[in-house]
Amino acid sequence: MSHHDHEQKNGTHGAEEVRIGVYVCHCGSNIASMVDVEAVAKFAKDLPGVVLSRDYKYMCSDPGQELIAQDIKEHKLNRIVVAACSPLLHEHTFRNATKRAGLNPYFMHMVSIREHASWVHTDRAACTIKAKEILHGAIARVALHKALEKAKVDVNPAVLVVGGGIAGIHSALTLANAGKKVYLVERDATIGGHMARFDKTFPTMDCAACILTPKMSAVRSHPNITLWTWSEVVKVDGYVGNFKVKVKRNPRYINEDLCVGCMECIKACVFKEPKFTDEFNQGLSKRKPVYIPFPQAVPPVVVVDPATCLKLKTGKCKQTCVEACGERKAFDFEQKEKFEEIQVGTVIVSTGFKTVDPHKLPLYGYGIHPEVYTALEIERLINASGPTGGHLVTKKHEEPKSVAIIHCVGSRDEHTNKWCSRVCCMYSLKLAHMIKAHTKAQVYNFYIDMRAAGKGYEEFYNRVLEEGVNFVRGRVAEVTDWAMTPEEEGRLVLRVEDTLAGFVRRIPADMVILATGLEPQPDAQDVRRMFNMSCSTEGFFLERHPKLAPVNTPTDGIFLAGACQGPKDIPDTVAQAGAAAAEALALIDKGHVEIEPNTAFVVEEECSGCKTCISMCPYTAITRDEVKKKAVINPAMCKGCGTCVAACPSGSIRQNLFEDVQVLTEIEEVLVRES
Amino acid sequence: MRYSYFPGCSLKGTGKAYEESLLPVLKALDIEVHELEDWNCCGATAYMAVDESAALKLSARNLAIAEKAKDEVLAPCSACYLVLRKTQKYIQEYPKVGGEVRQALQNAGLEYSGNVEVKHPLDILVNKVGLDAIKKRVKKPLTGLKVATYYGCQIVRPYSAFDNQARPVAMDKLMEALGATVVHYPLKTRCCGGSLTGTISDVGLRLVYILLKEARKNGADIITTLCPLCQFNLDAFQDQIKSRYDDVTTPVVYFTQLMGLAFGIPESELGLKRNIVPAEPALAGKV
Amino acid sequence: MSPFKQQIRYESQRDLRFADEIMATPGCEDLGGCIQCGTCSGVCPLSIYMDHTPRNIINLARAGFKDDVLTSNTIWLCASCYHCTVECPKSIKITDIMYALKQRAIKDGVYRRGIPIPVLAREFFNMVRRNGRVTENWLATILYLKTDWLAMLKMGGLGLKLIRTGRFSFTMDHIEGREQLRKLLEPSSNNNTSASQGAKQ
Amino acid sequence: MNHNDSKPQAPWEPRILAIFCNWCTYTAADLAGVSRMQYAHNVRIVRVMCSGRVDPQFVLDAFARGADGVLIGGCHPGDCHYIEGNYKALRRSEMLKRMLSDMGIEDKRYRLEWISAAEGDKVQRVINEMTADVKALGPLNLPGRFKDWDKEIAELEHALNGKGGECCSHAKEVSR
Repeated sequence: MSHHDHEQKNGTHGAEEVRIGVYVCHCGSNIASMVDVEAVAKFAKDLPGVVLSRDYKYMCSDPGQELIAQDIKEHKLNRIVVAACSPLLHEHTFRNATKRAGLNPYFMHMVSIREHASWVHTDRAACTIKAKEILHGAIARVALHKALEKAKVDVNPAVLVVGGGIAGIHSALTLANAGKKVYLVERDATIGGHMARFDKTFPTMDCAACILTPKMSAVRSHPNITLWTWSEVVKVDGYVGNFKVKVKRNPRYINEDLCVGCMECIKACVFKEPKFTDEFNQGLSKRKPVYIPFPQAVPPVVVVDPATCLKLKTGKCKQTCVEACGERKAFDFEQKEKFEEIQVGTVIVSTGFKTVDPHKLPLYGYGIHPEVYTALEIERLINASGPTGGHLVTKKHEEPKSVAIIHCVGSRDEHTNKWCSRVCCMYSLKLAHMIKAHTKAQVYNFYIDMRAAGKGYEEFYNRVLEEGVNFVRGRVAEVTDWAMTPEEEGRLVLRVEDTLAGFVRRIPADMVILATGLEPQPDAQDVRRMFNMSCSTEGFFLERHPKLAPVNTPTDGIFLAGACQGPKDIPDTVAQAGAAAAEALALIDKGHVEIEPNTAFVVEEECSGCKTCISMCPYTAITRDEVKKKAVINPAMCKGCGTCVAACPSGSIRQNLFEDVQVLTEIEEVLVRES
Repeated sequence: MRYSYFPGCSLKGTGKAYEESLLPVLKALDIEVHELEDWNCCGATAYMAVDESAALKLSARNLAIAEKAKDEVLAPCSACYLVLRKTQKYIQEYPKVGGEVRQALQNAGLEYSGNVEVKHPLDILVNKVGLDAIKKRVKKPLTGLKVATYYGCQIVRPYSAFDNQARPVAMDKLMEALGATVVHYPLKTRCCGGSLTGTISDVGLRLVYILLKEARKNGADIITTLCPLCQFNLDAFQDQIKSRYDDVTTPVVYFTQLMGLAFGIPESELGLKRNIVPAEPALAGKV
Repeated sequence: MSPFKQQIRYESQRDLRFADEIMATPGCEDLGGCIQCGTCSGVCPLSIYMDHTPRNIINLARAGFKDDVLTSNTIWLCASCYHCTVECPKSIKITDIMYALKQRAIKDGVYRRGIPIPVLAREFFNMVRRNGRVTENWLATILYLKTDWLAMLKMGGLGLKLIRTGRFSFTMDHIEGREQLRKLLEPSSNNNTSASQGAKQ
Repeated sequence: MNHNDSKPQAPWEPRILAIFCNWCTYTAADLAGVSRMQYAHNVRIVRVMCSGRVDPQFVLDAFARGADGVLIGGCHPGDCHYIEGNYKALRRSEMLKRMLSDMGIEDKRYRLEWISAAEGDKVQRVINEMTADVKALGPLNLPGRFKDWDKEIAELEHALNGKGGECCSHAKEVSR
């Protein structure tokens, strides 16, 4: 490899003779059908520096790669050009092949004549010319390439998990049990997410709390987990293996370490009766200014709501809560928001979902007819620890004679969300089953298509069918208080086509339940930007590949778990959370990651120390050596965008693989017209 | 404010009272209107049923004339309002349709470049003139008058943008501004059946019966509407309905007639005598 | 006639071009995307009188059962209130599809006898084509003359009421630019003639 | 100067240089390929990691080397893989546009587009539009009049971040 060292020293291709091998791929007929590959290969032969030029059926196949390796050895090639599919697909393949043959992998350059030529054109002659010109640019460029080495950086073994729903809880525990340090950040006052609000879980009907709360307290007590509730991630810097994260911890006006969760303060609060909307119970009950979301909340620590607390609002209050707290002295009304800076190597994003706002579907009369509920509200109503102690009653405290469950509310609907939310059919069946068990009511399910795909789901559907729940295949058109018959008087009336019967039905109900769909969190876009991820069109976070990399994101070291990636039920969420944890562990246990060498560097003798570049760098990778009065770039922090290179007035900053001379040469040669 | 007034066939025929009450009310609010020169039938629903492209060309003639007049078009009839707006939309959204229509207009020595706004009086009154201005103009508030506001179908759907499609409120607010009491009426936007009253009366009359019955059940003294066909259907067949089903007699008037009354314009000038079910009894004492 | 009517349909009864022909009409392109949820039938105030609900008409039209569709009373009961169109979760313009089917039924002259609506539509069409405007009571009169004398008598009382309240026009209204109108409607007159073909049947 | 008076005979095809960022637009171009979206064959795509890397020198050099149009593609504002490289590109682009029009190069010959990784169809649309526009304008043929230009470019270089001397020498160096 002596000639490499030699090269690196004198910068460009100067001394030793450039010997280029060119390989034009047929990709079966994908390229060959629209590009005359033989002609292209022949054309390349006569270009300066080219020693040999071949066309081959499948360059990416083992024999194809072997061919390159052989030629490097036999013909002393020191540059390789592959014209095939997109470099985003196979660049690493051919770099590795080059490397295996003992040549520095960055002497290989790859160009796409498939995605950018044969697949997008129909004029074979023009397409062949285009391929030649693209190749010409690559050949001219590769001559100027240098030997480069990938930098290795250690992976910080600590992991950040964002969002404390069942997905975040499961990944955090998996990682912590593997002995890794985990920071779990939750925006709410407690972890548990949506699952903590459910009463039972389909299809097994075991109680949500019984499965979830042990995991929640395990998080609380695990020595490897630092739990920050009432907190948000506000800034993320760095790169795979070395993320720098800033977490904002909102004041809860309680010292978490001193509060024992006795709730004496809540009893003692100057507000004798709870009078403020209880978010956890979906506004179906009231809470006091000092409260705990629900009895098994983790951490079991009260929180003070500054918007309603007299002390915090007016400063004037007897502060009976503080008296009640007494010796424990957990109250701290001076508390301000504070920021924590942490270093982690990987991140798992599990920020969850929100349910559709049913106000968007006016014909269902949510917010107009008091007896129209969302499924989540019913989860609370039917929950033993809920506002009615588990008794399903109307606002008039009567047991309903007839309950209607409407599927696909805000799903499969172009006016709201186009997608199927995947969980509504099953949780509607669950609710139907539970309402049957709790009341003597007639229960109706109005569905478009029944989707019970999952282990034990179809069986559960059959069970509910046999329990005598009414199933009407049809999307309810309207929920009105317009009565036509005596039995309809004073009740809600659903108008729907029974599409299997082929006629329209009017069905009176005392309670109507809207099976609202799942959609992305309102701030998903901000989170996406903060972690440098992408979203699919509907706004859920986009996995790198649906089949090959389902929990990865375009940014290395950042993984996805749960419904923030798309609607998911609990079993799928937990499975995905485990997968995300495993991906993180794989990185951590390998111990290091390799960083592409396409970073920027300063040619000291040419730098005038003007500082233009420093403000350009989004990663603060550039500093100024005040002694030498020159710019200095930290290669570990540089991500290789090249913005500083373009900005440098003296042209003294260069970017590996994208030096001005390399890019300009490529530009000029692709512009030379071939015939 | 100045508008090209597009009456449509009904306001010159069975819906005369609408025109008779609309014009003085607009005048009272200093809204200037000029009847669109030699306007033609919008085509309504029947034309679409025979030949879509002809229907669009037909109503495009009105748009072309209006464009020359340079004023926004005021279309009080729901059908006209819908058809004109639909025509605009289709000319714009379907290049093929647009081409055909423009060609046809050219053959007829006309042109339309798409710069016409079609508005409904209710939109103008509630959103442009504003309820406060209207309140100021009220001389004889309709205190104690229980009104069911019936919008019908084509004014709220699908090309109208000035009110909530599922639960329109513009006319309710207007009636309250006049001092009247708006009763709960869940059938506000339920179709009256259009021409079915004449063609398939078993069906048509049933639809009308349901509308009247619900209004009465909710304690309405009077039903107010903004569509000549709705008014005709609800007003003209009440004796047949009485003989078929039961007595749901309720007078049906245009919202502009109630505005006129509240503004203190003499009854005689508001076409109230044209009602087949006389409105006077319901209004007696309240106005 | 036997009380047992065969309900089976054979593939040979499908017109495989039918759906495409309907979808070629502006506004009808989304026919194929229907998920058969029945919202249209649910909101329709007239679906309860239809022999096929609007949803089923979409289903049959898409499958190419042309005769079932064109001879149904559904398309003629549609009063164009557009409720289905605004509520359809797939944004299918069902009202426009109904129009397209009406046009086709008139064109092929296969619509149900005993339903005067096609006749009304045609008479309306012709009156407007001639005069540029309709005079409602004249239209009604012509309609009853062509369809149902009895109805005429039933409605007689109404006529008198209209006369009494001055809502009856004795003269037929028309526009000045009738020549212009003719020119406007001439060029693509193929459909118009087809309308009058429909009339002949 | 009006190039259209020297309208080319029949088969003149414009030559457009595209510089696409690796993460959004280049990926979108791949997507267009995978989705078999047909578009004009006149564009030659060069890849950089970020539109922020695009030195106005690249554009000027492309024109000087016979490009009839230059297209730059980057991520949508706010979506830059490198946080804000595309904003830098936008700033330079604005300056560059003014310069090009001073040089008498019609503004339709230079275009900056935000195209996300999901917008293969936009790649197709933009390339077709631009090809049509440039076709309509006719050949730019700078190399033909390169000498007259050299001076002017040098001056313009100067205006550009005061890059001046180095760039010209550098321009010569690369145009060996």
